[in-house]
Amino acid sequence: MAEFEPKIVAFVCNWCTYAGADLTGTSRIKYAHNVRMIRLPCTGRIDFMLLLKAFARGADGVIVSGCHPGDCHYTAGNYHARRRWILFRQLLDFLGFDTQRLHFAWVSAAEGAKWAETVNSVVEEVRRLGPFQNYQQLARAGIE
Amino acid sequence: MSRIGVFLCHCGENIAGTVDPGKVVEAANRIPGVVHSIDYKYMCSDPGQSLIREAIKEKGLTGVIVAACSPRMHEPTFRRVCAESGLNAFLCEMANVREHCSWVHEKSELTTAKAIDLVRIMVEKAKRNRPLFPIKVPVTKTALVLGGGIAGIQASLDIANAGHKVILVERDPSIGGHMAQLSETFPTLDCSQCILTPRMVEVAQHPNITLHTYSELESVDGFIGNFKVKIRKKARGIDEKLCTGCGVCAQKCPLKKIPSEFNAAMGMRTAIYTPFPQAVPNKPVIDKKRCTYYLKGKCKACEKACPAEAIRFDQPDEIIEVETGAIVCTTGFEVLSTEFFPEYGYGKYKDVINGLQFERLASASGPTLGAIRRPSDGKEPETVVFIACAGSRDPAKGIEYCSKICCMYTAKHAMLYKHKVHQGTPYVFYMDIRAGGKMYEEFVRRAIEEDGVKYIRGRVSRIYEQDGKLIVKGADTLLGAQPVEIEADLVVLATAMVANSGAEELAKKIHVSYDSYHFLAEAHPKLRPVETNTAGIFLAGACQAPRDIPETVAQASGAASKVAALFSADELSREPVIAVVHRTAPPIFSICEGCFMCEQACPFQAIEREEIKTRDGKLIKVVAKVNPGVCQGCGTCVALCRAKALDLQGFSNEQVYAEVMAV
Amino acid sequence: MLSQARPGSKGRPLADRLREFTGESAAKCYQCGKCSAGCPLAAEMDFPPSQILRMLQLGFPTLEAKAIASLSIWLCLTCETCLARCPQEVDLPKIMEFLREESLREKKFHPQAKEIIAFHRAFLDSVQAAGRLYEIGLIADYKARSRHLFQDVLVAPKLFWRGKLKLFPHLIKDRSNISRIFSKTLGKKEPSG
Amino acid sequence: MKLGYFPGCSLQGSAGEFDESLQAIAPALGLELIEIPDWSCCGASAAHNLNRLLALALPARTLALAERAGFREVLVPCSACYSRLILTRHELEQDEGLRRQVSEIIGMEYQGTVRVLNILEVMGQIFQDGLKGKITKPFEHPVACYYGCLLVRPPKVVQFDRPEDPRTMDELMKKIGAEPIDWAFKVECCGAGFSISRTDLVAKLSSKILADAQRRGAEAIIVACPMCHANLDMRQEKAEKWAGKKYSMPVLYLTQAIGLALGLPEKKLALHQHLVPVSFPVKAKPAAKAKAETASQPAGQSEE
Ligand SMILES: Cc1cc2nc3c(=O)[nH]c(=O)nc-3n(C[C@H](O)[C@H](O)[C@H](O)COP(=O)(O)OP(=O)(O)OC[C@H]3O[C@@H](n4cnc5c(N)ncnc54)[C@H](O)[C@@H]3O)c2cc1C
Ligand SMILES: Cc1cc2nc3c(=O)[nH]c(=O)nc-3n(C[C@H](O)[C@H](O)[C@H](O)COP(=O)(O)OP(=O)(O)OC[C@H]3O[C@@H](n4cnc5c(N)ncnc54)[C@H](O)[C@@H]3O)c2cc1C
Ligand code: SF4
Ligand code: SF4
Ligand code: SF4
Ligand code: SF4
Ligand code: SF4
Ligand code: SF4
Ligand code: SF4
Ligand code: SF4
Repeated sequence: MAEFEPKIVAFVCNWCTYAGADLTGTSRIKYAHNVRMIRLPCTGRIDFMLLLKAFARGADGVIVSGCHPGDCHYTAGNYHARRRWILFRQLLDFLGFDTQRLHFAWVSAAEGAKWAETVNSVVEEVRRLGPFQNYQQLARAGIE
Repeated sequence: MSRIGVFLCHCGENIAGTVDPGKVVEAANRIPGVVHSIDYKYMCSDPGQSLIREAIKEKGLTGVIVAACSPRMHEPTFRRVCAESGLNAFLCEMANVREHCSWVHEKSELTTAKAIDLVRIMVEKAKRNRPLFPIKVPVTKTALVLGGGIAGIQASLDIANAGHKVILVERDPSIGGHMAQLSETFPTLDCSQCILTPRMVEVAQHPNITLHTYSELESVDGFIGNFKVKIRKKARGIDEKLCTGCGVCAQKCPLKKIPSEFNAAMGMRTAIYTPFPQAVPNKPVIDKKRCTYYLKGKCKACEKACPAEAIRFDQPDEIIEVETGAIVCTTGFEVLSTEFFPEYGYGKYKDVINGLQFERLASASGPTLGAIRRPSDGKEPETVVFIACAGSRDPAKGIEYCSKICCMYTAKHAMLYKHKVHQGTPYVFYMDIRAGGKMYEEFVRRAIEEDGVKYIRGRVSRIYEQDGKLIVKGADTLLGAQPVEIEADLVVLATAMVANSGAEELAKKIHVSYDSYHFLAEAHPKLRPVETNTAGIFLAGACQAPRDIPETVAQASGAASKVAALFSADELSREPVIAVVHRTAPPIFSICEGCFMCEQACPFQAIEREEIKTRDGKLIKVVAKVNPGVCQGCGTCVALCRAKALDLQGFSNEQVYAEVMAV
Repeated sequence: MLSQARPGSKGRPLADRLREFTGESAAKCYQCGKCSAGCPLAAEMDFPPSQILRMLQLGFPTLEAKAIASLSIWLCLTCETCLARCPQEVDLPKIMEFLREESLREKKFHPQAKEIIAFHRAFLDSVQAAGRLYEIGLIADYKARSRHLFQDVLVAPKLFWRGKLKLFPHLIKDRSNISRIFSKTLGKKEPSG
Repeated sequence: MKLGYFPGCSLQGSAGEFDESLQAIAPALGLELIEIPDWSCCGASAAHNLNRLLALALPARTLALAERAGFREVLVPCSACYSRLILTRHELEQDEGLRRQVSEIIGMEYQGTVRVLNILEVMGQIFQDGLKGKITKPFEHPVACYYGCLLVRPPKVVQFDRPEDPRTMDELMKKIGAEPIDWAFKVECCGAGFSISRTDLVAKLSSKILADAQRRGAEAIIVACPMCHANLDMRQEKAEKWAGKKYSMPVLYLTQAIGLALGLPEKKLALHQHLVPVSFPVKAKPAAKAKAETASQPAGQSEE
């Protein structure tokens, strides 16, 4: 059997992480190809359902990445995101969901290498965890 | 039905070297809704752009995907191309197959597969794109400047000279702020009033500037370009139109022992008073908390004496309403109360004074006409001890930060003292000398080398009085922290600069944030230093952090140029990436539940409340409404709204979910 | 010359242990000298209080040894003046206390501290035995330890005749509790200094 | 007022007059003091010089005994004991682990329910309720109120009065007819626990205090601590020798001054136990009055 190739969805903010990932490109730093990025204005734009949806659609892992605290382009957007994030993790934990599949990172527009490291480590981690198989359950729970 | 065109760029070998273009084009063609798919060597080149133009016209495209570099690079280019061909610019999207794919992966099947995924994701989004149009907001070309210190004066003059109207509101009876109180200013030692008063007069006479002194801000409503402002003009107790500023009233007022605020209590004033001779406007006010008539119902000596019959004891406060397009806040600072340092005996010993008091002592227009005399007995002090960081860099009792200017003004004070009292000895107790600025270090060295100021590195522990001398107990940390005792005639504390005591309320009134020290907060500490996170509201000067005059003036001019840029067009045009609240026909009107979670979450106060009423005025419900002039499009509200009544144009739920579905 | 080298067996920097045991951080100190400026005994100390702190800041073993062997730590009166005025609220009295314990543990105290230590030991011995201080016993014991036999010979009789010194110790009832406290803290009785 | 009482070792020995005078004035002031059963030495000033845990355990034992005996408030007249007790209370409140460790050492659960009061706090409260009619012989002397180190420091722990220029004792003295002078050494250290081991240092420090009090016209120094008393009274002779001048400055416990004002006999207040005789010059009052006047707030520096 071919090695399991996890599918990772990344929700990133336009100003920091998207730009940081651009820098990874311009610096020609290589990383695992398993990630698909979705550009949003700010991590503050992300709600729970969006993340659940990604899992329901077969993602094995999700990365949420935005600006460092205090650097948010919208001054407080990523702060809200972080607060929601904590609640969300607790909720997932409560549901018995493996929160290791969710990764939150701060990657600034200048941290091209960090983006590559982040992706690689998440891919490794999820590869170790194996495919996410409970998505049907999520789908049944009405996420789909 | 969508008709999407996909245009894959090779970027020379940059993309095509890793991703197989043929396979991508082929796969794209199979995506439902895609009616056209081609690749080309350089999409952003003229021939490349023509390919897009032609396809839009010939195939009747309803959406365009350019699979190429980062949108941060060429999105504007391709959106313009679409707009030129009659396709709304916001129907064009880019799939980033270069920075996020070809450049970061090796050539392989998987890389090509990823490129195809990226294209598909954007196709799914683009299918749901709607035409959007830049938002236009009208602009009232009048600026409100709050606070008439040097920052407010400079900003007002710059805006007024750019041809716009300015309303300058000052809380005190005169403009001038702290700079009017200073004697001479570092690092050039030019006389503060000599350089300031001409500008104060210019403000008073400028045809574009309306000055309201002795006035305060009541409220601010509205948004960028369209603020509605209420100002309370406090009753001066005189008719300004009749008053000639002759000053007879003050001469006649029997209450002559009121500590003068302007002279930092080093001199006295009367109950009806003009704060200083060069005041602008040069019209007195009556101090109602002290005037005998207001307190006890008799006196009126001033009324009897006034040749112009200008006194009006029964004058009421006046509320003025104005409309402005921008607000510049320049409300300055205060010096920290020295009560926090009982060990220095400020308030107990007359000859322990603060820096502002020393300025008044050294000022030619001050109570001693510039002679350095100590307050207790008027003697010329033979030994003066200056204590730096009095309150600054002291988390225990004062503030944590460095006040930034006191090192410089302490060097100045020691120098001025030495220039006036040649045989005197000035000592400075300091922790570090912070003199970063043009000619600043040189200035401090001059104090040390030429004027013989004795700098002792150490903090003073205690001051007490003994036989008419102030015993200053310090230590010299450069001599192994040996205790040092100096018998001084006068001690000057370089008190910390802190935010105005009312800064918090003011910030709330004008909807800007403040930091943990209550200084008003800029939008970005490095790149947007004069803007706030409320569009149309700007900051300058010491209301934001401790600042000296050069920095204050530079910032004030910066804020003024921001205002001038805002006023350069009749309308503001903004990207339409903003939130909107769901609206529908009656009887539902909107699925918004009126919980106003969004209002709390929005970092820009862009959410307003709208009352929906029946024709006869009965309230049906209150729903959220996004102010398009203020919203910055972060989407935080959208994520929070449980009713899903909010959506973000350009990144709508439908679009983003479609992207996720396509992954 | 100072060196940062820390010979293998020397363990961790003193400042780290200070932080662990007392929660106080030497790094907080500005070296502004306000403590030294107000300390009643700074002039008598071999190193004024701020200098003692400085010796902990760098983590150089030679400096740490100097702090431990200083007279300053024994001269500190715990008057709390420094703490009350320190801009960083560095708890110097507590740090001095820590260093004194270190000094005793390593048996590296300053020769001039002998009398002071002798007094403290005599004091505690008296408390250990009776549960309360027995002043005549204390003075006698202290004199024996410090060999300052004639100090105070003029004052003590005056005190005695004025009824200020009591001939017999007050004993508390639960003396076993006291000796338990001593054995759990000071460990077994310290060898006489 | 009914309070738990921790006299401490000094008050049972060399500072007996503090205890005696306090006990003597207590009935007149409606103060009932009940000794904490089987209290032990607080360890001041030796324990914290040698062992930190011991320095916490000794006061904690006494506090735990007070808890057991059901006291909510304990009066600790000696400032040194007061300081040890309140610091221990503070530290154990801050650090739960330490509290448990110390409870284990003393073999009793220390909970931290007892408030620790100093003598000025208690007298201040009593005087607030009024003493009208009880002052039969006003103590009409210019006095220097000496607080020493430990009543006001560290401010965040003791939270009592103004740390650099306290007033409680001055107010008390005014109420018994005395004129507290404004002087510079209210809270300077006198040498504390060095009264026996480093008399040389004590002489120096005390001398400065005595000199300032004398210079500003005080006829007595009022103290609230046995160590202060020892250093200023017992070591006054040595201080005089060091400074090369005579002070002859009586040093009274505030309870003694209050006792005199209440008209109690000197014998009951144990004034005879002092080394410096308690006697006052007959005149010299008007001058002192003028001095006290100048100490008031200077005009022109406050807003008013
Ligand atoms: C002792 C001392 C010496 C100094 N010496 C020098 C020097 O030599 N060289 C130098 O470069 N700098 C010096 N400075 C610094 C200088 O004073 C400041 O940089 C400068 O005054 C800042 O100007 P500003 O307009 O921002 O604030 P301010 O001068 O404080 O002016 C603020 C104005 O706003 C008004 N205001 C406040 N709140 C409101 C409100 N709510 N509504 C309406 N109006 C309001 C105030 O009344 C005031 O008029 C010195 C400062 C001090 C304290
Ligand atoms: C090591 C270091 C670290 C720093 N770290 C920080 C920091 O952490 N935070 C911070 O706020 N600041 C930092 N700075 C300061 C910061 O770099 C400067 O404040 C900032 O770069 C100044 O911008 P500038 O545009 O004025 O000048 P520059 O950045 O020097 O730009 C001037 C430009 O003009 C061009 N130029 C020069 N002469 C001509 C000519 N005759 N014709 C045409 N073009 C010309 C130059 O090529 C250059 O592109 C740091 C500086 C250094 C040296
Ligand atoms: S607000 Fe922040 S997290 Fe959001 S986009 Fe910006 S920069 Fe990124
Ligand atoms: S006397 Fe009358 S005219 Fe003259 S300054 Fe006073 S109010 Fe104005
Ligand atoms: S009425 Fe008031 S302001 Fe006028 S003279 Fe009398 S006290 Fe002064
Ligand atoms: S500017 Fe100088 S005096 Fe002022 S706080 Fe900073 S270091 Fe201290
Ligand atoms: S969060 Fe949603 S439902 Fe609540 S007020 Fe805002 S738009 Fe309406
Ligand atoms: S998108 Fe952001 S700025 Fe706009 S209303 Fe929502 S939260 Fe406020
Ligand atoms: S006063 Fe505090 S900060 Fe200053 S040197 Fe002493 S311990 Fe350090
Ligand atoms: S506590 Fe010790 S170091 Fe601090 S001032 Fe007092 S004697 Fe000096």
